[in-house]
Amino acid sequence: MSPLPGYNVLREQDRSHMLDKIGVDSIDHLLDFIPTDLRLQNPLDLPDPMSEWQLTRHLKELAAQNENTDSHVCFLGGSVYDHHVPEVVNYIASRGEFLTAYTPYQPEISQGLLRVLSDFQLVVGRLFDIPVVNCSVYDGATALAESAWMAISASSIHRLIVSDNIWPEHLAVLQVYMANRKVEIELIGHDAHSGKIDQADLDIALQQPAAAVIAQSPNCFGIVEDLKEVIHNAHQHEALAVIGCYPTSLGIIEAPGTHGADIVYAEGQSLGLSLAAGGPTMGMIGTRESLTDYLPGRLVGETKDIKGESALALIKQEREQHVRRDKATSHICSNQALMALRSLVYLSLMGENGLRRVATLSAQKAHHLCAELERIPGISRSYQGPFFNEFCLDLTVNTATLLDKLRQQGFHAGINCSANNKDAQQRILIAVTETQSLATLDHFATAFAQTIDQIS
Amino acid sequence: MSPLPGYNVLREQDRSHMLDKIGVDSIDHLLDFIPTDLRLQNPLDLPDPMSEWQLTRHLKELAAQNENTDSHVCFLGGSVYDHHVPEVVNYIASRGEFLTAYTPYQPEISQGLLRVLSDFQLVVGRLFDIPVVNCSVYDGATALAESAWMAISASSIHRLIVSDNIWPEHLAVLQVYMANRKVEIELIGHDAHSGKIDQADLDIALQQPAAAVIAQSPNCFGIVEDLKEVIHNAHQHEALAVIGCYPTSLGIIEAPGTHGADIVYAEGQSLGLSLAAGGPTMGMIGTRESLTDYLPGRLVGETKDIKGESALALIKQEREQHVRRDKATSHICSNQALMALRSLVYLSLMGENGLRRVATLSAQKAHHLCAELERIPGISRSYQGPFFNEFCLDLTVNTATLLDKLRQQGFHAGINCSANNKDAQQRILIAVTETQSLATLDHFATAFAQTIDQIS
Amino acid sequence: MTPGITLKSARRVSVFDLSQPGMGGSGITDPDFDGETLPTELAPVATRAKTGLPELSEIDVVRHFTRLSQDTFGVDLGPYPLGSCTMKYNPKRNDTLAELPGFAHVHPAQPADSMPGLWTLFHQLQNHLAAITGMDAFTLQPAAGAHGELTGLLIIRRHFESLKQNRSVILIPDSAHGTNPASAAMSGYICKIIPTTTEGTLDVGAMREMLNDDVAGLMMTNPSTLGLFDPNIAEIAAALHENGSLLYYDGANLNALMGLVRPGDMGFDVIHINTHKTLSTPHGGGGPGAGPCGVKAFLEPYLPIPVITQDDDGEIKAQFDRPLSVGRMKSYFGHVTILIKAYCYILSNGAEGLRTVSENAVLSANYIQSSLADLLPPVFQQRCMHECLLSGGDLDVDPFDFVKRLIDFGVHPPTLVGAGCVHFSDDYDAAMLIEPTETESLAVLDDMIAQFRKVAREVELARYMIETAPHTTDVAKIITDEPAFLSMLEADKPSSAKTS
Amino acid sequence: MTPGITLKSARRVSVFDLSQPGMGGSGITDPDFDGETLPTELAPVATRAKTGLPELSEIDVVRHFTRLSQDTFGVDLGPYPLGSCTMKYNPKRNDTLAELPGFAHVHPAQPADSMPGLWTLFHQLQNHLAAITGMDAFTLQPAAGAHGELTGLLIIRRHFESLKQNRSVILIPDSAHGTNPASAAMSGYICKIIPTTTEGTLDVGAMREMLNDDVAGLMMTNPSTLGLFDPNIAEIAAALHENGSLLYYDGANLNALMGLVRPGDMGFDVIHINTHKTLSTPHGGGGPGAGPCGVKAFLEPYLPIPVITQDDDGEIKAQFDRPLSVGRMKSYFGHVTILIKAYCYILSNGAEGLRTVSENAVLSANYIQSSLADLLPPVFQQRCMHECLLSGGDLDVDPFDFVKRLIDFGVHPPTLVGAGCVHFSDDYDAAMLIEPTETESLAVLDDMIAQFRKVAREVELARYMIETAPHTTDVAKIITDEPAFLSMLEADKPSSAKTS
Ligand SMILES: Cc1ncc(COP(=O)(O)O)c(C=O)c1O
Ligand SMILES: Cc1ncc(COP(=O)(O)O)c(C=O)c1O
Repeated sequence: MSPLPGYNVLREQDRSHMLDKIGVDSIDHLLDFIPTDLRLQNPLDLPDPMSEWQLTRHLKELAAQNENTDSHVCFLGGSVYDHHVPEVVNYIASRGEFLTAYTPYQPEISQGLLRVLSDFQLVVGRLFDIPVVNCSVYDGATALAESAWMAISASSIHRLIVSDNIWPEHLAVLQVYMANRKVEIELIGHDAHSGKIDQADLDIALQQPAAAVIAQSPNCFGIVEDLKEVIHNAHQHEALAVIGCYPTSLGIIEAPGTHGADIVYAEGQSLGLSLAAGGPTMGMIGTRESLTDYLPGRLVGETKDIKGESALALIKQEREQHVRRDKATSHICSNQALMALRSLVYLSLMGENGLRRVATLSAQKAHHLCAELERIPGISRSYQGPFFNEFCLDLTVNTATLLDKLRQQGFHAGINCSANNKDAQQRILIAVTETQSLATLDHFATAFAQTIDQIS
Repeated sequence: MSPLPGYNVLREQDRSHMLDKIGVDSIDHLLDFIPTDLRLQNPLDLPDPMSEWQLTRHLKELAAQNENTDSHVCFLGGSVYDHHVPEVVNYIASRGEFLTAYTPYQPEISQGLLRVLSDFQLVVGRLFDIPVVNCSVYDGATALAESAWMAISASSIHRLIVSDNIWPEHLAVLQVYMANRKVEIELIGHDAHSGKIDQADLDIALQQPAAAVIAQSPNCFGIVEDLKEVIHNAHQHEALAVIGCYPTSLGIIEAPGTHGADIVYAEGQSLGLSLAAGGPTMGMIGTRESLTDYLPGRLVGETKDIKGESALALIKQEREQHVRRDKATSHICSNQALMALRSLVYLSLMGENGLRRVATLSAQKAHHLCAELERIPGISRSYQGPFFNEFCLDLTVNTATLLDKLRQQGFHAGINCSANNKDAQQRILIAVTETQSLATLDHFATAFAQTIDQIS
Repeated sequence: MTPGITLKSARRVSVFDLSQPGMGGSGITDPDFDGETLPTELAPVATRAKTGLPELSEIDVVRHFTRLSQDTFGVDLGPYPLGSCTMKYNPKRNDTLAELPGFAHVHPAQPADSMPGLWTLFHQLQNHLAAITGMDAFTLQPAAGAHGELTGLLIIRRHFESLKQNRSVILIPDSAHGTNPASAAMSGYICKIIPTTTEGTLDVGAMREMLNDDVAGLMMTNPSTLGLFDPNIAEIAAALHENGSLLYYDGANLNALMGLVRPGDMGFDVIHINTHKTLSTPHGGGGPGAGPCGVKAFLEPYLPIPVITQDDDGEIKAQFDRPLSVGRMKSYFGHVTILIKAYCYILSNGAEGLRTVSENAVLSANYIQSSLADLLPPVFQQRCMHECLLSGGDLDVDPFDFVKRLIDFGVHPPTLVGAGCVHFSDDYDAAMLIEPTETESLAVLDDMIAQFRKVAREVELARYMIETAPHTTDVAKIITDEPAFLSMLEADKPSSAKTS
Repeated sequence: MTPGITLKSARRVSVFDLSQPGMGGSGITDPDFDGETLPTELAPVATRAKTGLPELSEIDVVRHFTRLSQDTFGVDLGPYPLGSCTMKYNPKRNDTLAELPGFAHVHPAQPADSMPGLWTLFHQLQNHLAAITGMDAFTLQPAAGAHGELTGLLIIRRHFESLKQNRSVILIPDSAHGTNPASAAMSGYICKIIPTTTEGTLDVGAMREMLNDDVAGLMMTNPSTLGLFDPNIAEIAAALHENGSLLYYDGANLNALMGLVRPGDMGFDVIHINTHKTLSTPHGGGGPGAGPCGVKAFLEPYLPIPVITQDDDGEIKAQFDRPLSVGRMKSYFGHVTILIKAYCYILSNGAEGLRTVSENAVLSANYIQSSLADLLPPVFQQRCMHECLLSGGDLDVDPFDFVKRLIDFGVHPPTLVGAGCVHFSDDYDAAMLIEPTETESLAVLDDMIAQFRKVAREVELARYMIETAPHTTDVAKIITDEPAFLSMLEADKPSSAKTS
């Protein structure tokens, strides 16, 4: 037998001893109950095993082929942002005890992890201004889909009113999740000037009963919505308000819960998660107490041990698939616990003032850049509503060409949203975080202007 | 006051409260006892403070300027080698409990660390085949200097016989450490054919009383010495044998202790330490029981707690500077504990078979490369003695030019030892570790041949 | 509560208890922006005065979470034989390699051609998964096992839609993991439950009776969550296919099969793999995992977008234009870093290594089963695969209490009914599912067995102490209706002699 | 011993106890080399049959060392007020930045021009250290504080050698750290000890009497290891310099002075800095640290080789050709990764930050001193710098026992005589040196103070219980030779009335 790569620990003598104990003479015989014609005859078609140093070299080679935020200045956003991740977050999340634990089914030896998940719930509750938060779902898109299903289950109405300016990928996932469960999705439009939800459209849609109105702020153009109005409107028509948000922005922008949202969902990547080509990120869901029983996923709460001492444990498992099976609120089992840990550590490090500063700096820098770019002839803001750290520009040049030329100069300049956009032909979405320096922003604005000049 | 970078934790109100308690009205007054004319009038001349993301970018920029083993294939050795460092070593050494502890002066809360240091002593003892090992000194060079002083203290003879083929930097440090303590260093030569110690020279030197004979194997040409003979010779003349070694080579080469060495010292970098531009590395010293009281640095041993339970603690502190002051065996206080941890984890992962394999693969690859290179016209082995994983070649072309051209092709091809070398004009020292693939070696040999061709 | 002190109480302390107003958030500065003045345009809508977030210093954060980690049991601390969860060693190297800047700092919206290294890795991984499972095409998008199930079921839906067949039922064995019926429900199917035979396998007769035009498919785990390989799988597959239905494979138990049997060869049409089980990506306290979904060629058109494929000219691309696709299951491409770890795991092991992994997993489970048979007889009198279902019915204590006692001896409890991720029907309510995994050495297995025995002995000892009480009297218990012994009669003699 | 199990016993287990023959060393393979056959030429000398190294699986290694780490107390777990050691928070970011591949994977024998980033960093760090200390030139080579001392003393030696003066004595205050006399001895000097005055400062009169042609220099720590700033430093420096001697500064206590006072301005000629104290590089369980050594311009020629300097044309280089240099103190350039962390620390703080660090360090120590004054009066009736020396002489228990009890309340004991790194003369044998550092918040300081008081109260309570015994009788202790109280006489009345 060839040397094993470090984690197969049964030696030949161990295997013999174990076979003896079992009472068979070979592994082959041990597996007698598997019909021969099902047994694989040839070795798997896989490359030769690699030593740790070969593997390391191979992965480094693959990694080195990818442009990244070290090689290119990143102005890409669209639900996932290049915010700074404090090293403490990486450090804590790499501690083996956290990394190699499973879901805390055995609370007696998982109090540390349970405390983390419980505090995550509490801290996110404050951020969203909503009392009940679960331990995470897969990502922002599935958080939306799960939130929508909560509203449908609670209302028994199979109709959703959805703003057309939520993230396109979120909408796509929502559609997939709902289609097979016979849920009607009615899209409402946005105001071509402000970029915000078209309230008239919403009014019309609300004439029919709906489980929920779904909106997102800042929306997919980066514009802060008038949530209060939207939520009020929904409630007037007995629809729940399901609101998507960008957690970082909540450092300065009123929480959806404060405006009365019934369900708040978010993509949590901006809270101390690396970009990681988009995954794993984290879906977050919070809600009112009365909707708790509709929540998907894990919930942690306080209980007592047999001595009467307070202890933490998973609670309300009767909602979950391992108990309720096909009647469960969701199928989710593995979730994003480690990401919840990361964001808890992140939010603990930032705190009241830190998150406010991150949000403010991001906004300041975005607005500075936007102002600089708006000065370039042929460039205009797509929408006039107030934006947080992300904004759409309409261009007179070919977006793809522009992005490509800027990429050659070391910039991932923005997301090309020319294709699936009905308001304008050439459009770019630019996001700025706290990590870009004034010099970089100004350098980029200059490069942008020059490149436009070259290609127009 | 400007926001602080995360580790100054006294808020303005805290400072006021504390000043109140102390009974002064300002920090300035608190420091009244410092004469005014000594007080600094201006702020320190330092750059503006950086946020974590600015700092990260700055350091990444600096790091990116350095060629390294990811950018260049590394055939450099000379006491520090590009052996593979298993990720488990990095992981364990980054655990905060180990990283942020001090010397285990409080054994009750340091049993984990004490176990590590104790096991390091035991494991290295096996590797060196010598009973007593200390908890490390700064590096291989200072290990040599400290070992030499042990021999001098034990013998009260202020004369050392030192082979001229130990690492030049080690010799340089030895000279500095000994010069001021009135120790005579007699260098003995090496055999121009084999590269080994000139035994005749040694015989002559041994006619005068000496505290020790100091030799290193593999020596600075990579050649394995006839240690048995050297040590026997030293003992015949009542000199101690102080032997330097390359720990990795001990996976296949007899330990100095087995040959009767009295003191074994080594540069421990090859045991799971990164290159790190040469520091921190680790000095290792082991010795016979009778010389224990002359050892520098920390020693860990078993003791009993007040309940009679076995426990670990620092022992024999009466040798050390904090007790014995100017009569101490050494001034060392901070040592290389974290590196000792790394090497213990490394040796535990490798074990009997692993270290043998690392040593064998390194040797196989070095011998393969050497054979390939020897085929190139104008290239010859400098010495005929058996080498481990490092060998000297004499060239007919200018070494600096050759190295430079190979560097442009992505190779750090070897150490240029043309300057301080009396046996040949153009010489290169090449080291090969287990991490180089056959393809790389052959590719290098071809590049080498072509480059020689070009420049000769 | 004060920060910093009292070592053991971290679990009692929330981050709010550690909060001190004005602390934290430091270092968030930029020389060129004040970080305070809101942009004029934004100011009217950025009116939040307080978030109520806790305020901690960096050192308090580090200390608190370091301590909480010490109060959490993971595979890195000891054996974790939690049945069905495959808690094996997660190689540290893989964690680090997944965090290389060229992976961790890639924005998913970057131009496709700016990340060829990732495309190559995805494509290779898809191929390797196909090789391991005998499937034809893979999507790496699903976020976890359950998400893979949903993806697979939606693919099945699309398949029948494109055949214009209206099938509304998914058959599920009663032993199935809870995610199976839940995912079926989420994809709009009605679940019908197939009973398990007394041999522990799927009741093929019952299944045949349930087959009709309305059955879209059957979801199965093989080996099942009872730890048994279902030898009738070929027959089952044939029956399903004959009925025009499809066979779904829940790959959570694939750890038993690598290099030995392939789901594709058993007749499965759609499958998912739990990389965090079989391919050793760490579970992270409950996630994230990844649940790649594989299909036979005829289902390939339905894979979710984007599909990573290789062009005829060799270029690897993310295809979005797939008219038959089920659509998008989540944002972007999947759990990239988790997938990288799975890729590393496969490359480290190679074909022979993976086969050894599965062999050893099966060997270890059978070893445990054989070694504990007297104490905890197997629920089904058969050899098991990578996990064994043992009956605690003969124990004198509640199995729930029994396994909790194992904690005191450093062993994570196995899976019980209602205490973990697996569903057992009421018939096995005293059963425990033990999955030792292949990364525990024989010494650890033997020690684990010894701990089970130690707990059992405690029960015996307690019973013995009761049954042999009193212990503090001069003579021991006397049972008067016992027949008299000769020795007792003889013993009478001297004393009677004395009194005479 | 079995691997893997029994959580709490890791400390009892050596790696040899966990060894299982044939385990470990796995994954060390290469497809193109067998890893077994020795090269022909080498075979005759590579005859070692066995090393006796332990054989562990990877998982056992991870578990064992994870557990051992949990059995080790570090700053990451709680306050560590170990006087003179400056156990402050070590920012995690710095650890990671020092491990960037462009630092960690650089071979020191690479061509000089292949590592310009490192040269820049070294050069900047030298400048920053010079700015902080008021010295003119630095070497980063020394491996730790003691090594910096040796370097500095050898520079002093070279200085006098080049002046052709033969001076053989180094003066050292009795309170000096043990490394000072030890380093002096290692550099061939004779140590003469200067007493400390009752005010805790250097006895200047005694020193003056010791000054003569033979005195090469004086080594001093200011603030001293008694935590006090010596206000006579200017006078001391003048006296030394007048005598043609040099003044050496042991910078282990520089944490008190940044931005406030500079050793260079106090008149010191040679200094070292313990980066692992002042500049917050983690102590690693006892090292590695770094001990950069700084000198005034006239001593610059003697710095060890290589010297990192900037050419006239702006290029930064490692100079080796320095004929007056003391030579080489260790291999290569110093403890590079440790130095990088120090550099990061300086850049994170800036001038104002570093000043705040020192202010807060002093403030915290004085706060502790004031708050504990009734219990543990300061040995010297003065304000202290960054650490306070308190007397445990009034305690009813041995201070050694007293501080051990702090462990039970989560506080690392302060430094005591003979239990730590600092030397105290016999006069202070009941003293404890407390260095809270500036990274403990007021809440932690208050809690720490509370723990000291709690222990003291335990002693008081025990004494009270003894002094007021018996406690189980119907009446309490009666002291017969006490004067009779009025109330007692009155109490007599009714009873006497009754009997009458
Ligand atoms: C048999 C089986 N199927 C499905 C799942 C669900 O997988 P995941 O947790 O990744 O969603 C599990 C998880 O425990 C399982 O054991
Ligand atoms: C005052 C003083 N000087 C010198 C040293 C020695 O420093 P190092 O341990 O870095 O050699 C110390 C260390 O504790 C110290 O406190």
